[in-house]
Amino acid sequence: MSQATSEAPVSTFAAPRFPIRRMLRHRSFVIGAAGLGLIVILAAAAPLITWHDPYAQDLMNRRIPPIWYAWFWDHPSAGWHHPLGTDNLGRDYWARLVYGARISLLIGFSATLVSGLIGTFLGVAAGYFGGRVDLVISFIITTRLAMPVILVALATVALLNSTLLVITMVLGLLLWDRFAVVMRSATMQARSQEYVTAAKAIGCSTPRIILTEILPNVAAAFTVIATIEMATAVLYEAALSFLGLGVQPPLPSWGLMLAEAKEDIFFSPWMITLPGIALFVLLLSINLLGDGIRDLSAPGGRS
Amino acid sequence: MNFEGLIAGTIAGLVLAAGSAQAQQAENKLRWSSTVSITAPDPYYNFHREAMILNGQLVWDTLIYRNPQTGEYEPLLATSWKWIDDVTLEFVLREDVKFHDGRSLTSKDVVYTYNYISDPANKINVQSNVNWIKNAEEIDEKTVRLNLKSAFPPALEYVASLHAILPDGFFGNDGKAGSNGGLIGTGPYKFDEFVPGSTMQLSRWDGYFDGSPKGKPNFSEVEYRAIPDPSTQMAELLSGGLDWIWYVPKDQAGPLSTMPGVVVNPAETMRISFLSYNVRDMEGGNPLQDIRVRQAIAHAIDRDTIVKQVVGQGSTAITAPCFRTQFGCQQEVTQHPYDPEKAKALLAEAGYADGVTLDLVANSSRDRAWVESVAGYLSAVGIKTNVQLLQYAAASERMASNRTHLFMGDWGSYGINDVSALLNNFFTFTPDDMARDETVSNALKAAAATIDKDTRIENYDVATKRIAEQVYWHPLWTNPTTYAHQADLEFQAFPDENPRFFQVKWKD
Amino acid sequence: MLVFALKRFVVGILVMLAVSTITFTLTNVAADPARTIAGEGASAADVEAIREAYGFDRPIIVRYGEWLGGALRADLGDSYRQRRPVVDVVMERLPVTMSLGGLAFAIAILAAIPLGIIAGLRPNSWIDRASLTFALIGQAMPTFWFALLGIVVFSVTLKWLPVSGSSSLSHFVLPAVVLAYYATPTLMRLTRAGMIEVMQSDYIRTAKAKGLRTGKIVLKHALRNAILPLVSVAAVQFGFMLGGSVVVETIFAMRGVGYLAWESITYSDLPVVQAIVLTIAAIYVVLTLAADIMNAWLDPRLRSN
Amino acid sequence: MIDASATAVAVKPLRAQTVLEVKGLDVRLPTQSGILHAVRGVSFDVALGETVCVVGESGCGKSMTSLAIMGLLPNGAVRTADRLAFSGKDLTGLTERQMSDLRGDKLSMIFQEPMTTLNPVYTIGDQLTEPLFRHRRIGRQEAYEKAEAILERVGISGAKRRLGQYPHQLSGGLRQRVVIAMALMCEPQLVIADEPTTALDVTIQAQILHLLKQLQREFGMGMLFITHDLGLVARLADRVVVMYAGQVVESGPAKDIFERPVHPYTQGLLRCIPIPGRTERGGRLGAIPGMVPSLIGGIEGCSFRSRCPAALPRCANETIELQDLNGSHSYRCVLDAAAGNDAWKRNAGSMEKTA
Repeated sequence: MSQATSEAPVSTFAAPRFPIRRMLRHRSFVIGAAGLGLIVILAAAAPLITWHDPYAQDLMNRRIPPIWYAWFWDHPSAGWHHPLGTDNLGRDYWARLVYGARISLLIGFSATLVSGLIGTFLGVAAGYFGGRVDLVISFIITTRLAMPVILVALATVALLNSTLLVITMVLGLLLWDRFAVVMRSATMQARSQEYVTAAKAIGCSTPRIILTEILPNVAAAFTVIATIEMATAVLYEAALSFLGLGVQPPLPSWGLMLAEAKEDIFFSPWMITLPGIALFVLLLSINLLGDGIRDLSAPGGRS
Repeated sequence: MNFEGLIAGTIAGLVLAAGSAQAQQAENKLRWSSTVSITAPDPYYNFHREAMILNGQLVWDTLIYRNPQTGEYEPLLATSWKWIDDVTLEFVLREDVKFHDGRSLTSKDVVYTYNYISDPANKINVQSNVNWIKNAEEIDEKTVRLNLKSAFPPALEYVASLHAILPDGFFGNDGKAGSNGGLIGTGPYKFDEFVPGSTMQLSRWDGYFDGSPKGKPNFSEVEYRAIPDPSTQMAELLSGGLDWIWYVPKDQAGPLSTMPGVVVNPAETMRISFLSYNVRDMEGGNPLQDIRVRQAIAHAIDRDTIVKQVVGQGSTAITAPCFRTQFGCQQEVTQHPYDPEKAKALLAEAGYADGVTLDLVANSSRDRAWVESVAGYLSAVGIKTNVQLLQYAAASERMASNRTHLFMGDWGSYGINDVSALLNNFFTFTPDDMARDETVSNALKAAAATIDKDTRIENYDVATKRIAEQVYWHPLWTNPTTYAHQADLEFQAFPDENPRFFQVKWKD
Repeated sequence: MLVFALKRFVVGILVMLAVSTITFTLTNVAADPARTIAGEGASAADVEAIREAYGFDRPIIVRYGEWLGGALRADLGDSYRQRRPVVDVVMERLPVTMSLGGLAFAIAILAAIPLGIIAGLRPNSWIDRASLTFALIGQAMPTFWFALLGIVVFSVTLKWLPVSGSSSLSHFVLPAVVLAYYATPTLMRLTRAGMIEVMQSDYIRTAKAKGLRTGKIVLKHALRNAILPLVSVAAVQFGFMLGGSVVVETIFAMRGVGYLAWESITYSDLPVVQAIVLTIAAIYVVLTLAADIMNAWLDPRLRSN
Repeated sequence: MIDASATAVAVKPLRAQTVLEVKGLDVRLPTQSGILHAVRGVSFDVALGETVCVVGESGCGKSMTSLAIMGLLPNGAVRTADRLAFSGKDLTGLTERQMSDLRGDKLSMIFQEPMTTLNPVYTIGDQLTEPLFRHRRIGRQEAYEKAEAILERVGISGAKRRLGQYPHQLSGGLRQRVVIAMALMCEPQLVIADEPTTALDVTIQAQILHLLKQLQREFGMGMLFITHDLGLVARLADRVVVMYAGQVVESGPAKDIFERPVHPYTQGLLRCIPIPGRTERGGRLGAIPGMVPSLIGGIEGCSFRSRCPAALPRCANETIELQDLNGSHSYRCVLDAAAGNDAWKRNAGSMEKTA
């Protein structure tokens, strides 16, 4: 670690360090990427690794506990047929978890896409043009920050419909503030760089400068915020579901599964623990990945 | 409570907090809870049974009392009553009844109550409970007449269960409960404190009149606390912070009953669940206008299995659109037994062999597994549903504005043992009426406009049969209510979903 | 300084105005208030009558103007459900939420700053890794799961704390800890990052070159600079916590604004929802103003311009 | 400028009391890609009243050397030395606590960036008096009086008012004066000045240099002046230490170094600055093409060879030791110093083509 040296020894003779190698050496990046990768693969390969329809009810086989109840407590109905048991409608828990990953990832990803677009647009505009544009956009950001996300989201979802689309859009329309704030300052920094001044001097058009000079330079910051916001969106969806206004059944989102099993915390804790762990691993992975990307994209690359 | 009060309360609470848990029985206090937060202390500006009935009957009394065991009416505030004609009821009041502030009950109080609640301008919450009343008039100090707009056969049902008698001027001039003389009634308990949205504290009223069928108060205090999360309620019950809860989720009832010191009691209620079909014209067409689709849906649902596996103990599958003990409930109607093959065939016949997608709105305060299991059976025959769980008001709005195909709801008839309290709400061109069938509506209105039993039966026969034959409603099951309470509490449940706390007591 | 405060005040007013416009539009366009007031079993005629009586048939601009006029006189209308002034309904719930938020905030600060300092002084040490792990778990754990777990362990099993309610300090402990854990990671990581950055700064080297002791360097020279960015973020976090109290208050049945909000949303009691959003926005505006003032007090550079 | 006597032995100063002795100083920094060998066997002395300049490019280890003396190396850095003594007292064995007793008292340092060296959130007075409270038993009023006196001494007018001001209210030049005053608060025996004028305007640079020189004379302290600017060295130094890639490549009395530089690197550096009377009017200033090698891992042979116009094959694998030229002047090169060659004149053409 090279710290605090006003003249950090520049080692230009050293072999150029491959980012891949640096990435692989970064522990939280590796763990985060592996966790998220695993969840994405499970979600993508859902039909191949499950042998039940996640929506197929089997009311005669409700609430079968996971396989380990057969191992440790000789539970009669637990078994490999339903390795993680069944829910209160007899749907296979493993299948619902795996298909649920799709829903949770979809919400996280789409909400982040929407918020990322809005936030980046506003942030880059504010940072690039400055002056009145900045003043107006800063005001919009402050207004947005003054509105309590979960409350406004709850109210909107309650007034409209709690469909997947509405929830995703509402979260996307509410969670752009961090993008805007960070993109704004990143753009301001990039704008004052010599190459931008040079581009202006040779008469490049504004859209062209933004596209070719500014955006590539704020991409790293974007990725970091995107991971944070993705985790936030997933967490908010879970909270909305918990309060009864999230994704509607029978969609198997992890938040909804947690919410459906909340009363089971006393007597069948596995029902809330399994989606809880899944959500925890997802959020942990995204956060670790975000930390990793931030470290790796920072100049000097702290380990 | 102001902020200083909160601070003082915190400090006091900190001192008391430790040893309070098990000390309740010694204090002879009943602590009960439910998910709803009660925002008005009186029984009229409320939607919730908890305030309208459970608490209402502790603080106030009705004119007459219906014995839940025998089903007979007994004297309460009125010693006698009679029908003068089809639209006039006369009551003679007891002599010895006092309000919590010591003054005696007179005709003025009864007249004030009925005239106040029946005036549409005063906008009490459930208009259907009072909108058949024209007015009340004082005959003498102890005699009162109730004038009806038209014949209303179940009138006494309402009088006995929902019309708590308030003291004269209770709402003052500003419409605020208790603004004139406090939150007083004649009931066995009096209000100590009411915190909107949170708690109600009652204590025994030693001056409660002798000979009331409700009996003298058994507890020195009764406390209600709103706890929105059922898991929290169970935790409170298990840790000794509550004595009585209800609507315990079905799947928790079994394991909860194995816990020491806790009794779980699933009981059937008069509340029935049903699936109601929208047969009006809708934008982009409405598949439900084809009766075969409605029949297919009816045949697709295995009520017996759902009842047995999901709804649980205390519930029965029903085939008629009403509760069996209700007056006018005709059981001999067209049946639609579970038959998925027939359902598929009917769908194919109707031109939906490849399936159809429908909007389904359901009441979010019920167990979501119920609607999910129904949706599951529908999807098994090729009917996809977009399920929306909404509070009743919001769901009702969807029905009124023609924005849903299906509504899965339930209705408890306010414990009124008469079909009019159920079907007249849904089939007489009310906002919730999605069938809009003249025949049904006319029959129901005719039945409700007379006290002649035969005419009534005849008309209800027409209505229920047509509803079943045209498949406007698909009756599902009776809702159970699962109560859970401390084992040393003596509690009996009745199908009218009315826990009578005045009868509850600690075991000796 | 005065000009600065005045400017911020004006911006705050404008923000409130914008928030009120958004919420009013949202709650009046997306729902039919007349139907909500009419309630269960009301006839179409009833609904129409209410629509006229309450004036819901007039254009939204007119209604907004009227509502805004009322708001200026601290009159936000009546609750549909409770039929009494919204201001009363919200105000009587505010103390619980503010106490909960305040306690949670205090816990979060008391956990985040010392941990952040220690972690920031020894990056990559075991204690740093432990605090980062603690923060990561906090970020990844859904609040309600943690809350239910807390009830099972501390209230039902150990019986140390009451399950629910808001009548005594002991009722506040568990919810406050749950809420605090939600805000701690951000504050801790920020303190840590600030500490790492500041400890590498030239003036810390200067302080060391003066021979100052480590304690003095950290507490006098480093901390004040390290927490500068924390102040404004802490204000935002406090706002988040007020929002997060919806979940916590619902689980612990606390008589606060969050629980009221959830309830009002489920019963479509829109004037109350509006008022709560506006109240939280106002608290946010006040807090950010306070944060700016505190920052100016901590950092003389901000005072001079 | 004071001449160093030609009769002095080795790098020992002629003048009286040696305040700082450095011998075989090594600094190693662990990095992601390996151990960075920032300072390699550096030796020199400083006497009271004497100014020693350490010159070199960025990254040559001169700042690391000064931080190593102060005991302010970054976390993880390892310092070893054959001898590192202050006023005869061995510094290598001191605990952090003992070291901090010395810092700011007898041994103080002036840093490069006046803009960031002062803590932005405390007043000048507060920061100036800190060393006094730390190292002297002194009352508040007395401390502030002394601070005011020293501020006046470093040429700040209205000193009393300045004490209540914050750093951002001062110009760069004023701030650097404050930093200097801060280093002088406890009347140190040795001041290490790490590029104290680099960040300043040229006119202010001159004032500050003048001030430093004056103060040094007045306080009679030793000064170790770190710089990359040979122009300053010429005006300030009694003796010069030239560093390259962590090593001392040439050291000796200032006059000797400027008049008879031996090491090609020193020669190259001198070509980069105009020296009155020596640089031809209208002639081109030189530059040293190429880049400093990585200091990570071991370095074989001469570290300058890749940029050296006179490099020989043997430079690649021989370990080159410091050679004594005349008792006070030494250099690290295989070339014969006596020949008086100018490596750059001979080979400049070929190097510039490749550059």
